[in-house]
Amino acid sequence: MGEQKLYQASANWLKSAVDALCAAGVEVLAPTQTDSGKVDLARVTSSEQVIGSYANTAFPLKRLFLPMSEVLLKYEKGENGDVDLEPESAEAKELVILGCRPCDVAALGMLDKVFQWDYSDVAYQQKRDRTTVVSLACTEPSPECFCTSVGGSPQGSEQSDVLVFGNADNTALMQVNTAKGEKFIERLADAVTPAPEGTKLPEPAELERKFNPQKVKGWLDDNFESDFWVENSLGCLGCGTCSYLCPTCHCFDIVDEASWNRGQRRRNWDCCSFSQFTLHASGHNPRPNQAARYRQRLMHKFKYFPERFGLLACVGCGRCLKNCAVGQNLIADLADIESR
Amino acid sequence: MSKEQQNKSEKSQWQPRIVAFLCNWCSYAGADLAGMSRRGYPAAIKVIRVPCSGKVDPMFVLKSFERGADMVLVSGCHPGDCHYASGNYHARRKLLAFRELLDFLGIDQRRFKISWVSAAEGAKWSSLVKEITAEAQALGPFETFATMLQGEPS
Amino acid sequence: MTEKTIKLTIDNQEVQTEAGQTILDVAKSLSIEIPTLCYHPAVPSAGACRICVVEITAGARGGLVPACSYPAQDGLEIQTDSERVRQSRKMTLQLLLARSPGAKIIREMAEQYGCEELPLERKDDDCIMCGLCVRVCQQIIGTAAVCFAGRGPDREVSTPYKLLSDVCIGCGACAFVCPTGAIDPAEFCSNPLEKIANEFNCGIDNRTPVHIPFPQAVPNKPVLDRDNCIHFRTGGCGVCKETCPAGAIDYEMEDQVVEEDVGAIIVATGYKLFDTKVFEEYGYGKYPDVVSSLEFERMVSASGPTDGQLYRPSDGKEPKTIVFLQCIGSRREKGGVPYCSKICCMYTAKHTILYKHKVHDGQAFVFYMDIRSAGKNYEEFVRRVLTEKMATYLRGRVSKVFPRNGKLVVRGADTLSGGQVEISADMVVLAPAMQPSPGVQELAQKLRVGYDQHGFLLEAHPKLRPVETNTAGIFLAGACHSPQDIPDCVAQASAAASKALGLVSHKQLTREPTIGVVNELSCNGCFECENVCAYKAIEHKELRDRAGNLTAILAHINEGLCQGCGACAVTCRSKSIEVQGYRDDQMFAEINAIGR
Amino acid sequence: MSANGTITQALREAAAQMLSDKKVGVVIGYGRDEGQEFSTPVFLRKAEEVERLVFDDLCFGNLAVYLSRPAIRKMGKTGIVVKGCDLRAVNVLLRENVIKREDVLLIGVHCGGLGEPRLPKCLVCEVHSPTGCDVVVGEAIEQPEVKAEQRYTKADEIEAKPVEQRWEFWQKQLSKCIRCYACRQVCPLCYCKRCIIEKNTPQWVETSPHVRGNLAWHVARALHLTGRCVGCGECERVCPMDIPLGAINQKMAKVVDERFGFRSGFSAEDEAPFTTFSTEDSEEGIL
Repeated sequence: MGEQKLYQASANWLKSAVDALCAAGVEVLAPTQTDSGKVDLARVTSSEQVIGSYANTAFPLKRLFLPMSEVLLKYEKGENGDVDLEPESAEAKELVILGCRPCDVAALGMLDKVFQWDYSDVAYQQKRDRTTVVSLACTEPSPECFCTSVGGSPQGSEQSDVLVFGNADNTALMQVNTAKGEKFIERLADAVTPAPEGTKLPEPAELERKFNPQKVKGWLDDNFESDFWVENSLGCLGCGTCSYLCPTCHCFDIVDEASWNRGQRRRNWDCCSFSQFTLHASGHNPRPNQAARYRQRLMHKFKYFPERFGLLACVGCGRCLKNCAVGQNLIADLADIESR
Repeated sequence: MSKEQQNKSEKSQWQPRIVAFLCNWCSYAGADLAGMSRRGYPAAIKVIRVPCSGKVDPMFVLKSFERGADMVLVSGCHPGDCHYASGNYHARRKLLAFRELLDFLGIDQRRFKISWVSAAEGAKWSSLVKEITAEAQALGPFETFATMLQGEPS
Repeated sequence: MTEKTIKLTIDNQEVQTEAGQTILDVAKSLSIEIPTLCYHPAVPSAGACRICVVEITAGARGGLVPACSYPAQDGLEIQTDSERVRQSRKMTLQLLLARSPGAKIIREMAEQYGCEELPLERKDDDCIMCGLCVRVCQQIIGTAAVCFAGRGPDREVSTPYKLLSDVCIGCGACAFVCPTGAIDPAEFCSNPLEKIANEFNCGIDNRTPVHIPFPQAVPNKPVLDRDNCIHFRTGGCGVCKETCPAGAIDYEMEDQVVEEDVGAIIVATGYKLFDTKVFEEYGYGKYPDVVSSLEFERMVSASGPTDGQLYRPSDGKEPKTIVFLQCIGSRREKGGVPYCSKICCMYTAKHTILYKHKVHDGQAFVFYMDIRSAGKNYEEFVRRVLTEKMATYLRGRVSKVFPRNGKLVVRGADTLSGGQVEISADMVVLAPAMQPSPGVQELAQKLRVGYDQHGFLLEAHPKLRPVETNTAGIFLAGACHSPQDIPDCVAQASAAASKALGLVSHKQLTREPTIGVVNELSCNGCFECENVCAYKAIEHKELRDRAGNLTAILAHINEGLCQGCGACAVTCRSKSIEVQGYRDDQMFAEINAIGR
Repeated sequence: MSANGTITQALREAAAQMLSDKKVGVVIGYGRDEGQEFSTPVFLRKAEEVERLVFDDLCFGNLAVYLSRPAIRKMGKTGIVVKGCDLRAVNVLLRENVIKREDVLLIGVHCGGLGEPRLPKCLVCEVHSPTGCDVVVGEAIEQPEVKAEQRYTKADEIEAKPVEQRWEFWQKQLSKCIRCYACRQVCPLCYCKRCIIEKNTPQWVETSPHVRGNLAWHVARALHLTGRCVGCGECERVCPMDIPLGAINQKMAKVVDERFGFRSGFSAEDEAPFTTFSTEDSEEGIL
């Protein structure tokens, strides 16, 4: 944490931040209440709209950088038969995300690996570049949380421009990690002051480790063919809820939506749980059943991704087990694997 | 020219796009007869021939709206006269239920018409098309569908 | 020569015949006429009336014997018209004349034999007591509903106690055989038969239950009308069977529903006439002398119910003034039909000629809208009627027909002179519109061919396929398609026949390839398609693995049965059925073109 | 012992019996996973496992969804725990030849309703007691009368809005859809080997999760379930985006009820409304 700087923020820091950012024409996203009573990130123009207490947002950050459906380019065939190609220009406006959780922010590191691995994905990178991430350290993890089991922490600062440690009296301690973070602090003006020398970070919230990813990987290395996959996937219905709510899942499909003479190329989310995900044109499907698809999901997160990028593709947010229609429990499954 | 007048003249310039699914044996033949009888009808209607009104999947109707239709018409044989005995009865069930669904979802039912026009009813076809074209003209562009993409989440 | 062969002489003619015949039978074979009254070939003879007496001059005890019952014997010599015979018959007829002076046949016979009226008490009873009715009822019908009752002068043919008979089956055989028409079962039967209107003659006369439907019927054979036949109603009678020399009557024959597999169907269901009763102003159905053109046609037909004699239905007098009204229902949007019935102008012109032919001093008027006489020699025909003044043509409509002083007053407009005209007529003839036969819509729905709002069947294309329908193998001929005259009907029928032959003369049938096809990779086998298929074209196809185990049962479309309507394709949720020629990608390509 | 406790006990006994008698290859029932807000499906292959089986107030799921799953079918004859409402789905599956009656062993449960407060579907449930099952456990429950106007209150509520407001409402709701297809996957009647959404030659429904595509998808889903949906409400329960999907299905159930007097799943012998017709069907609204 050599470069990190600590600041103290007064109780009205949130209001100052929203007001200052909005005044500067910056788009602000913060946790708000949805009409169905959940908490999710949405554009705010006033600090009143921001929800204070929540375990995590319903949706991870992913969709801000890899939207569910994103126009990559548009095309139109002119009268003379020429085709006009128009790459979709990304929104260049500055964006600040206030109050996301460290696990979701950490997931950006995994997405960065994917989208900047052999080729820098322009659409993704533009969004990354314009965004300042101000995360909020967790004080009360939810029962589904297991970031500590996958190398994270309730107050991890990975990928976060500013990490905020909120206090009960609405004052906060802010840990600034990047230049973008510095800019954010500047905008807060009077609401922040540099923390006194020697200010200590609070103790992270306690969160029990529920499995050991190394041990899990060890078993995965040897057990591609195992009854475990069939037995534990019987309940799986093959929907995309777990993937779509996962902060790190990043599979996509590219479709052309065209009418007579014009169209657009879109990048839409896709999901390895879907039965057609690997269906070949020949009719052959290398992952012919849900067991194979369930295995793929686990293998990808805990074996293939770490092997390729040195990172687990799981940040322990627990959304998959919280939202599964049939109560498929990733923690239990991994604990089971570990015990084998 | 006042703005209202301008709007009005723009509106009268504007031609609605009406997609019509016509069964081969009755309505298509009826439209044909209208032509043979030299009965004119507005060119706003774009005819798609199907073997039977019972072949019109409700999704065809929705697809037409997606592709910019301002109104969709499905027309078949009168009940009892279906060339295939019962296709129009099936169509009647499905399409009327479908229309209720559209209405439930907030889509103006007037945008979706169903009619029976027999092969002998060239005159009915001609007057029907005139009537619904006038209605489509009055309803204006189907912006509900045209602008739907604007509500796209980021 | 066998013993049974006998030789006798009648009126000096030698004849050889078989034993067992009566003198009357033999005489008939020689075409010698012997008058009879109480004789009927179907009924055993009784020799009751004594009109058929003949004189035996040799070969047996001489004298007068009844020819109807005296057996022919070897060596007999017989005179059928000797003075003695004539005297006997004359005496008999004089007595009969006194009893039944009203009977036409007796009067005629009496005149023939030069009878004078005897100064006897006149009985004025047509019944000559021959008992033929009693015999036919007892011996042929087996009912014995009537019998002789009383003695002496009180003797009469009667039912027991002269009560209405519930034994009488109302067959009418008594009346049929009665030589004088004296008996009418309606008078004593508790359940008499109604008269059966002769359909072909538009009900102008009556017919028997056994009848030849119309003169040019094919085959030209009698039919038995089961609904009215006494045998089928009561189990009795059977006279026709008894008397048919060819033994052609078989009561056991049943109407049959005949199922045939055919390659082509020609619909030629003809037409019916518009019900002119709806136009009350013309008085059809109210005034008997207002008739339809078809009734008129029968009346003036030489083979019709009046043998070509034209007389007014109301009083049997010859109509001296007749008015023809055209376009009754035709070309009339309100209350009628909008189309022109096409044939009325021509047949009305013909009717005026026929009328003139029958009633030389008669006067005919025609109310018309326009004279439509397009066709070879048609205009010339109408022109002849006009120039030869067969009828007076008045251009205009008739507003009312009403009776006055035993005549019918026809009040109408003459638009050419611009005045109202009133014609005092003896008879009015209406030319009703032509309409498709009743039931043609149901038939069309069964055959799946189209029809218009009037019920005329639709051709596949008005110019290019005028005798074909949209349903392969079904053709149209005649008035089921549109109002047509005979040459048009014949031309269309010939065309339809040629088309049908063209179709069935091929070994293989070529058909549209637009039929449904199942994608077996995605078919769920739910068979909802089967429920919507009107042609039972969905089959169950069993899929098996290499070991022969059943792995799935999927839908399969029988290519021969499928008509390509696509109901299955819409019902299929997994979109596993497509109709060739109307494939989904083709449909979507068309829909996409909207955005052009 | 509570009513549910008695049922749990009886279920375990019945399951143990049929598994040890090898009458079935698998018994599908409900199990308890602490930390879950509902009782999750369990798949029992051996008699020793029956202790995992429970019946409680949280058995929301409709297990009939598993009857068409190849992995389950491979195990042989299937024993399945069904509430009255689940049985309606089984009836549709039977009607549509997805399963054969002899391939399933139905373990019916008398159920007076689930959830605290009761689930909306339980308040208007007309099948508290399943009929035609091979085994039935629990005490028969008095069936309260449900009036026709109670059946479709959710659809009624939305219907009461003016058409423009309905459009706005659905536009907002459907724009949330992320196309995870959980609604489809959890539906016992969405058993297609290839869903219409996956037919891309031509593309029937746009797969992009924009409003237009989402609307098409939910219209297609509603149409495909018309006259079939048994109102189990699973689609709405599992929707991670809280879209009131049940209301759409309810609307279509109301349409077939009012138009054709048809309600799905009460018998396996019914003729589904879209596979038949009556010449007397309404002509209203046809030009």
